[in-house]
Amino acid sequence: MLRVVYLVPLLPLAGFVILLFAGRKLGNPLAGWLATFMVAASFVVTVVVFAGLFRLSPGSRSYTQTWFTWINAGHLHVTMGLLVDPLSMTMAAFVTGVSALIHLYSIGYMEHDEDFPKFFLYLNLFVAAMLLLVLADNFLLLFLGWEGVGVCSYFLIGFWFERDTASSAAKKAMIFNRIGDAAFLVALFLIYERTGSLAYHTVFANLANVGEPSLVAIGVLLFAGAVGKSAQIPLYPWLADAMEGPTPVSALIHAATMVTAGVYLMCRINPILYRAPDAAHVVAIVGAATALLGATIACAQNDIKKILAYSTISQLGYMFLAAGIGAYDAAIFLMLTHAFYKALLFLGAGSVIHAMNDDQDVKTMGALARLMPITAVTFLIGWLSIGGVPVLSGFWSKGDVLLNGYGFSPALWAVGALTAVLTAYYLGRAYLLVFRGEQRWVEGRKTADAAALHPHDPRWVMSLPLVVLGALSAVGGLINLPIHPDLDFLDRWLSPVFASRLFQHHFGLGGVWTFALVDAALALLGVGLAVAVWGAASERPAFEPVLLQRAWYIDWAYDRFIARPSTIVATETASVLEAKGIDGAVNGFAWLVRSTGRHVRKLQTGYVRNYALGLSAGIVLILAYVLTRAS
Amino acid sequence: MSLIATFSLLSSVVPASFVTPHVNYVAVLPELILIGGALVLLVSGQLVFTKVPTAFYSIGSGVIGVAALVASLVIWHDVQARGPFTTIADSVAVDGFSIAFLVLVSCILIVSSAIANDFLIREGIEGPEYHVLALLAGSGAMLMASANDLILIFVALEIMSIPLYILAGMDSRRRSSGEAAMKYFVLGAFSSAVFVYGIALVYGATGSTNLPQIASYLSTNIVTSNGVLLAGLGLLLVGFGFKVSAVPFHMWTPDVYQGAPTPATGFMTAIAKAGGFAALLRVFFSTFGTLRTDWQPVLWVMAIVTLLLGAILGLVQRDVKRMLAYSSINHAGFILVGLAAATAKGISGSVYYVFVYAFLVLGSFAVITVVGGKGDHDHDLDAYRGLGRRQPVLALAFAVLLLGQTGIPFTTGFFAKLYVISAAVKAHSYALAVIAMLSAAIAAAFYLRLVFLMYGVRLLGGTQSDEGSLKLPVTGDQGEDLEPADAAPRKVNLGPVSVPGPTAVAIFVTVAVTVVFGIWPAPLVDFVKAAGFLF
Amino acid sequence: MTLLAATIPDAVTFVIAAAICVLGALGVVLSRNPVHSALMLVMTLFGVAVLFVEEDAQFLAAVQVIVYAGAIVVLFLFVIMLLGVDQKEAIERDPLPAQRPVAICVGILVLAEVLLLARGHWPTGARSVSGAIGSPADNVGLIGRSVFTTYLLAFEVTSALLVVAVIGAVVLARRPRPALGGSAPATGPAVEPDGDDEDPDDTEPDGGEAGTAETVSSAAAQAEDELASPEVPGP
Amino acid sequence: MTIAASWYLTLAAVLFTIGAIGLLVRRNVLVMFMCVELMLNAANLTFVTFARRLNDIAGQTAVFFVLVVAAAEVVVGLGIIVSIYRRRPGATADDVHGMKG
Amino acid sequence: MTGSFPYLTTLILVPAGAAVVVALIPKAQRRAVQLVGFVTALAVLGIASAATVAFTAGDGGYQFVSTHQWIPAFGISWNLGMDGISLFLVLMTALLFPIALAASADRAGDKSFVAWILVLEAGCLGGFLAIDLLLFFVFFELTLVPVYFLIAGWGHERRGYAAGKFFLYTLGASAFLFVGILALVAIHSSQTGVTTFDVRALADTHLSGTAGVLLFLAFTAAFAVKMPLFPFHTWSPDAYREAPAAGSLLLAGVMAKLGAYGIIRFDLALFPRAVVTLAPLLIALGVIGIIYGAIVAAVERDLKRLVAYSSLAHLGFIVIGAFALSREALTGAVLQMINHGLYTAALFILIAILYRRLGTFSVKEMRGLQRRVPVLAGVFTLVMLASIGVPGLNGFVGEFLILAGTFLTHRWWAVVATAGVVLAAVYLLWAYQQAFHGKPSVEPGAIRDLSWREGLTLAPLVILIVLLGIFPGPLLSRIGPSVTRVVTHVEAVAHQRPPEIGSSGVALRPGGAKP
Repeated sequence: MLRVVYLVPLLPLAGFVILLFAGRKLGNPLAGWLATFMVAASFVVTVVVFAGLFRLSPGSRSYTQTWFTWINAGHLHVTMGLLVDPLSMTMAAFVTGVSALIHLYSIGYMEHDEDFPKFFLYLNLFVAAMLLLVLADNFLLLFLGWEGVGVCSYFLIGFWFERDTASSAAKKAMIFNRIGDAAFLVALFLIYERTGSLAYHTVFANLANVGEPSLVAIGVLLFAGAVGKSAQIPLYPWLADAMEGPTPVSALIHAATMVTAGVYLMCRINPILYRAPDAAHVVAIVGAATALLGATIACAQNDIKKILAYSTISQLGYMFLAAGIGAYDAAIFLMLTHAFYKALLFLGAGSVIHAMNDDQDVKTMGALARLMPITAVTFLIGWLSIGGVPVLSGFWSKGDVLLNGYGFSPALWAVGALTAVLTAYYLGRAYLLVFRGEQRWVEGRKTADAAALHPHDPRWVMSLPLVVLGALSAVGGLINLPIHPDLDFLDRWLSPVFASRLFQHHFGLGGVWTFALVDAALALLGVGLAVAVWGAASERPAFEPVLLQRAWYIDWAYDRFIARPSTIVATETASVLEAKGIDGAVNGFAWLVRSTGRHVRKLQTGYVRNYALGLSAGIVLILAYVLTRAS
Repeated sequence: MSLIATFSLLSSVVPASFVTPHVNYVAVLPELILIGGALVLLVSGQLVFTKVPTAFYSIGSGVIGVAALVASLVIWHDVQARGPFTTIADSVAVDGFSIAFLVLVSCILIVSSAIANDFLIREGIEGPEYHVLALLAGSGAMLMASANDLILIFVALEIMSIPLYILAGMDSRRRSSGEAAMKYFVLGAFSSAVFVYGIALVYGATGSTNLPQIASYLSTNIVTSNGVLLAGLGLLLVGFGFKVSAVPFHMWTPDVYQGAPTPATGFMTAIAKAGGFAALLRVFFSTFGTLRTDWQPVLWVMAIVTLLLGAILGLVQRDVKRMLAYSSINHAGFILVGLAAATAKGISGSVYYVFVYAFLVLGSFAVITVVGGKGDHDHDLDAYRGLGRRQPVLALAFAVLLLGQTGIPFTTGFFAKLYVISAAVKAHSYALAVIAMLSAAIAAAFYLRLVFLMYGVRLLGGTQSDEGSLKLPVTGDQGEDLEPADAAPRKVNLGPVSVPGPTAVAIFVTVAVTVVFGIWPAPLVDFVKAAGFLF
Repeated sequence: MTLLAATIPDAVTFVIAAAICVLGALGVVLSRNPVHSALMLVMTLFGVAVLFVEEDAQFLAAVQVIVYAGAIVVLFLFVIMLLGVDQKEAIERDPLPAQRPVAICVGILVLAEVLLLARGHWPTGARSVSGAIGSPADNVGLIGRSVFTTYLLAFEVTSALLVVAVIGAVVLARRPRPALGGSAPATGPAVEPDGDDEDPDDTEPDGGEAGTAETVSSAAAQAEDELASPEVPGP
Repeated sequence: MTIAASWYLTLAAVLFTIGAIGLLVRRNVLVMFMCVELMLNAANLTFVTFARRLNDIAGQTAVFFVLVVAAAEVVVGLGIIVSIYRRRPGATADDVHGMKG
Repeated sequence: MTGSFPYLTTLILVPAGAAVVVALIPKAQRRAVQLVGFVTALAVLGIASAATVAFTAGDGGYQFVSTHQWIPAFGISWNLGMDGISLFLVLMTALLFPIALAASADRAGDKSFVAWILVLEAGCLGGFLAIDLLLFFVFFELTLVPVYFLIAGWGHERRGYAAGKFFLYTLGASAFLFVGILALVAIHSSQTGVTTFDVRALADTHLSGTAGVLLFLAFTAAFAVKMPLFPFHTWSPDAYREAPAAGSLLLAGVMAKLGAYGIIRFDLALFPRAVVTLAPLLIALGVIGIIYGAIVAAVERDLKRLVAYSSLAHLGFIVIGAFALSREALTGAVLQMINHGLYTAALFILIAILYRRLGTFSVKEMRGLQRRVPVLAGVFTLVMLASIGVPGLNGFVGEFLILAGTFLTHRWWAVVATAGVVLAAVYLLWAYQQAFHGKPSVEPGAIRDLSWREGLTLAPLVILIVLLGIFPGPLLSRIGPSVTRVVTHVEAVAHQRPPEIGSSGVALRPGGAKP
């Protein structure tokens, strides 16, 4: 049963290959259906494997499938192989699941796009890469998937490449990712140097004889890689720009799956982080900071997708916080639920944008609730869920994180709590501005076609995913209820992977309940705040400080202090050092020879007497030398 | 030898204890063939009353050259069998070294007679004189190679040089020809006066003009005050240096090469290098080998200066003959490198170099003769534009010869350089070796300039950009700071070029030698290796 | 002092002859008129001849006078007359200003170096390798002997040298043949207008400085030359 | 007892030098040739002196050859001059400097 | 272990002979010329493949060795041999030449063009196969001529300048190599009395420290220019830019490898001690080249020059791989030579196609091409990603091995070099964005997408780019043993070296945890 796992990444890959050669022939919508089918099939297989793994005893829930040797040089021996264990399967399951839904949604969303087949081509490739990432049994293969998803995100962000913003955003995303990847690579080298291998089990087995400094270095470097991929401080700006991509892309890649790869990585290397607490602390702190930063910026954005983007950044910060303090299960739990409601929110936003003819400004919407009920309801669920309103999935997952956070250090908890309030607030703002209040999308928009707008719920291919995800967001918490030891399925399921390295908070059941109440209070506070501020009005400058609108001027700073100077450096290097310096030296030498010739030739006067004189001079010289030798 | 008879009658006063030395005529057969042949050629024209076509004389001198070649090979086998020997009162040495040059000179004569033929017809220069002079010069060169006595070397030197002076001045319609002759002669006379004085001093210092006797004297006695000896040696070097155009005794070279009739230039280069270096190598290496430490540094410096100056000045020439003149100076430097090593390997290296260079330069000047066109005028770089299209075969041949001079693998030039440089390296003069190779790289620049003009410039349907590539303000380009062609409306023939048969054959031979021995140098190397062991 | 060590007649002869030689030589160099130079040359040659006698080279002394003074110098004079180049040469100032001082320095240096190298002991060689000089009576015979023994080959090949000389004289003195095709016939001596000495027909302007000027002028010179070739009636 | 060789040889050297200088400073080609003759005579004097001091006939014979060569040279040289003067009467060595560089 | 069939000699003689044949075909017979040229190139490819099949994996020594006296007097012999290091270089060369011919369809009937190409092929193969130092030098030099003619005869506007610069620069540098070779042989013969140019014999010449270093520098000078290695690279942008498509392709794809190969084959084999001493210097140059090339490329507007600078960067990787003196790095270097050959060739072909369509190399004059020529854009993207070093494509494997191996011996240099990974992304993505993204500048249908012919030309390269990314095993398994031989040879000396350079000696074993 486990042996079929190779199908999991290969099915989407097959889809990719088919589309590559037959995509245009299949055309619209057949290509979409094929892609969706492939991913769905892959989901089914995943479930099968999952079940197979479930049947094994917890201790033996790890299975490695080796395909072939990839690289074999010197002492380096890297295989292409898959690792099936609770963690990877959990990831695979939700990746394939969510992907399937989003594929389905995209069939509707992209139906009018001329590059319809190409879109699904990329999507399938992405899924394949993502699955390789989570299923890899060694760091290098993981890196392959890691880069693969990066490339796909580059393609998909730049999908509408005729827009300069889009293509620039794509490039930006790629470069920011590469920066992280460089760190990642160095980490790999260090791992290889210290442990002589890159396969998980060998590496983790040899950790004992690796000095802590090295481990800290490895941890931090890998985290740096994760920072790039998961848009944490300081490498997050690309994610906001990435919203240039089609909305399903944002939902799938920049909310649900790819960006969470970093979190997955942190959980995967838990043995290393466990031995290198300093590294872990870095992770936690950066995560917390990012969570807060993202949340604050999200409060002042008007582009609905940007709001969601910053919210994603913030949520990812949460996950890193959890991972950093060692609450890996909490991190995964949050990752799952987040995948549900954030995908939900994005898809909802997608339908809205669709209905608004690709307008994304929340200020020019409003009062869509009655026109698009399904979207509105599901979006509402998403908001409340992410806001952490009790019994919805977000309540449980976020609660879990906060709980552990307090157990680790109240400071972290405080940051988390504040973020929680803000989260509930800014999504509330978004919801209210879009679906409530009076409609502003006629006078608000200059374009002539404004009047012609007839917002309505999308067709079923798009609604169905909304509904499903809505349901999941609502009840997703069930998979891990901390209220009773027998109900936290996820924790127990993952325990073989994290084992004793999990952070154990020491609150009794009572403590847990108190925290639950506090969380609920925080959530409701946020919701209340949102309603209070944005319930009626659509313009509250006081609550939208420029500082936040401009995202703390971070982008500006990047441009000002990194991009421009480096451009200048490059130009100068090329025009001065290269042209004048190095090439100048070469040409200069030639010039020297030449001008020497031009001057020396003047001695060749053409006067025979001069020639004779030269000859005599030669005589003098020779005799002079001879004089020195004479005895 | 009627002369002997008459003179012996005149000097009957001396006691009868008079025995003329035994003369091994075979040993000097090539020289005799050349001189005798020259005389026959000279009179043959006058005996018949009809006007004798130039071709007749050319064929004649060609035949004479072949005869000399055969004779040389006969001697070669003689030496193979009996080993080197001397004859005519030790005044002639017959060894691998001299024979190498006998063969070379014969070849030069054969090839150049073919080239000269067409030139003489084209320019309407009648009469046997050209060929006769060439043959006599050849005999002089041969004598220089085999002479074993400074006086004989001096006489031979003159026998070789004076015809060259005349040949340089032979094209009386071009004023530069007369100028060339005058410069060559004045400087030549000057240098040979110096040379004689050198001989005199050496004679005084050693008591003999006979090389073996000098050598034995030097090896047996320590000359306590060797000033005069060294002075004489230095002056000898001046004389030789002039002939082989080594810096600073080179200054005649460019002017003479440019002024002389082109085929004469080629012949002059080949023959003078052959004769000059033959004597230079023999005298310095075998006779004054014991003074090696004294003269090596001089040659070392001389080689470097010659190498660099030849390469650098060649770079700024517009006139192809002048350019090749400087290139020949550069090559002379290479040959000196071999001598500076002062080892048997170095000597045979130099011989090898002279050998292959003679063919390279003969071929090159043959091509220039053809391109020069009627009146021997078109020697500007521009005359070579697009030659690759106008006359592909000729251009290819020229390209091969130029690449040979550059020293590209699979041409004889490469192994020539390999030979001398490895000798230099074996003698631990690495700096010299590196400088030499760098100078070759510099020289390559102007060989390439020609090649580019022939192939790079798309003459037919050439676009502006093509011409543009000729005047870029940057280096490495083809003749940029030599003012671009279109700035100077020169009347060069850019039409098709016709190659007369004999010249074509000659060029083919030189190219064949260059390529064949470039790919399979072993036989030539073995032949020349013997030259390393002088008598 | 070595001079004084010699017998008086020898010393006197030497001094006089040496003086004659040096004066003659200086005369050759300094006299403006080539004819005078030639005569001065004769003077030197005689001086040398005397010294030859002093040095037991009677035969050579005779040859020196007969051949050199009698033939060569006369030849010089013939040519001078033939070409009518006996006009005075202005030797006060040299058109190449640097030439003269440098030349003199170089000359002095060479002389100094040679003398320094010798430092008094000149002849260091082996004695009478190819036969002694013997008594004045035998001088001719001995020279003849060595010519026909030691220097036999050299002597024989001088014949080639003389042939060359003859041919050379013929070839060079012969008037230019009528040029075929391109340039017009020049049966008489084609006297060229002065002033274009800078550019003989087929020389290139020095390639160095890319000046259109030179090149054009060269082209002009070339054209001019084509015109110049047609013969002008001889002087 | 006769004059020491040094005197003769020094004299020869002086003649040689004068000849060389003359060739360098005079512009009349004929005179330049005469200077060459001077140099040759210097060489001859050297030869003869050495011959005497080494009591060796070879030196004198050498002079004999030098004479021949000198004669031949002069003939050719004068021929060249004639051919030049025909084109441009009264030309001095300096006037003939068309080729340079 | 000589193969019954003289693979290596035929490999060289077939193209050489064919060149002569082509030269003899009358000018008018363009078809025949084209045919002969292409068929020959394919035949060579066939022979090379056969040799690859016959090659015994796991044997690090020279195989198919064939020795014939050439110039006995000098101890120079026609001495060919093939080991894991040269094997795939030969194969790649044999592959790139037919592609080059196919890529320059418009010239393929030009008889001199084809003849020169074939001569060049013979030269390059000879260079990779010669194990006689002088024979190597002969081929090394010989390659200059055809390239010169290719650039000068069929190049772009400034071909004269470019060709001359290339030829003279390389010739000048190889002067040192020439003298170096002769000096080495002289020393060797003075020690053993045998005058031979056989690398295997020369490898155990005893060189004093300075002698070794000087010779090493002499050799490396030539190789560094040929590659090119910073700062001896400035001929390459011009040469690559002005050369015709085939020329640039072969220059970057094959000839650059002659230099790198020379370093690995000769420097490492002949002067181990000097290598160990000077490795830091060379690695430094390599790393500088990586960064510098990337920086300059980032502001380069001309696609061909951009590729030239990117090559500078990539060859920097190869150099550090060669001098890191760890098996991983060296293997990576050899592999990277192949990889670089493949994707650079592909890049140049694509650029040439664009030039044929648009008549320009400047990205400023291209816009939104992805809309107009999607297939071409797709291929371009793939190749670009390969050269950026995205895992799953061939560029990555070599790069990773090099960096990982270098990290073992020269940690910080490796870290700096890794930055090159980022920079590569910067300039290539920038160029791609300029040319292919944005609103199309040309009308629909104004320019054609890849034609079948072009597609077929590119296909082998594209396939290999993907295949070698996923499945480099066969190559690694054959390269490995030879690399091990080289490294152990160097290490054997490295153990006697002064301690201060040490520490890497230990680190050569990864996993040996260090405090």
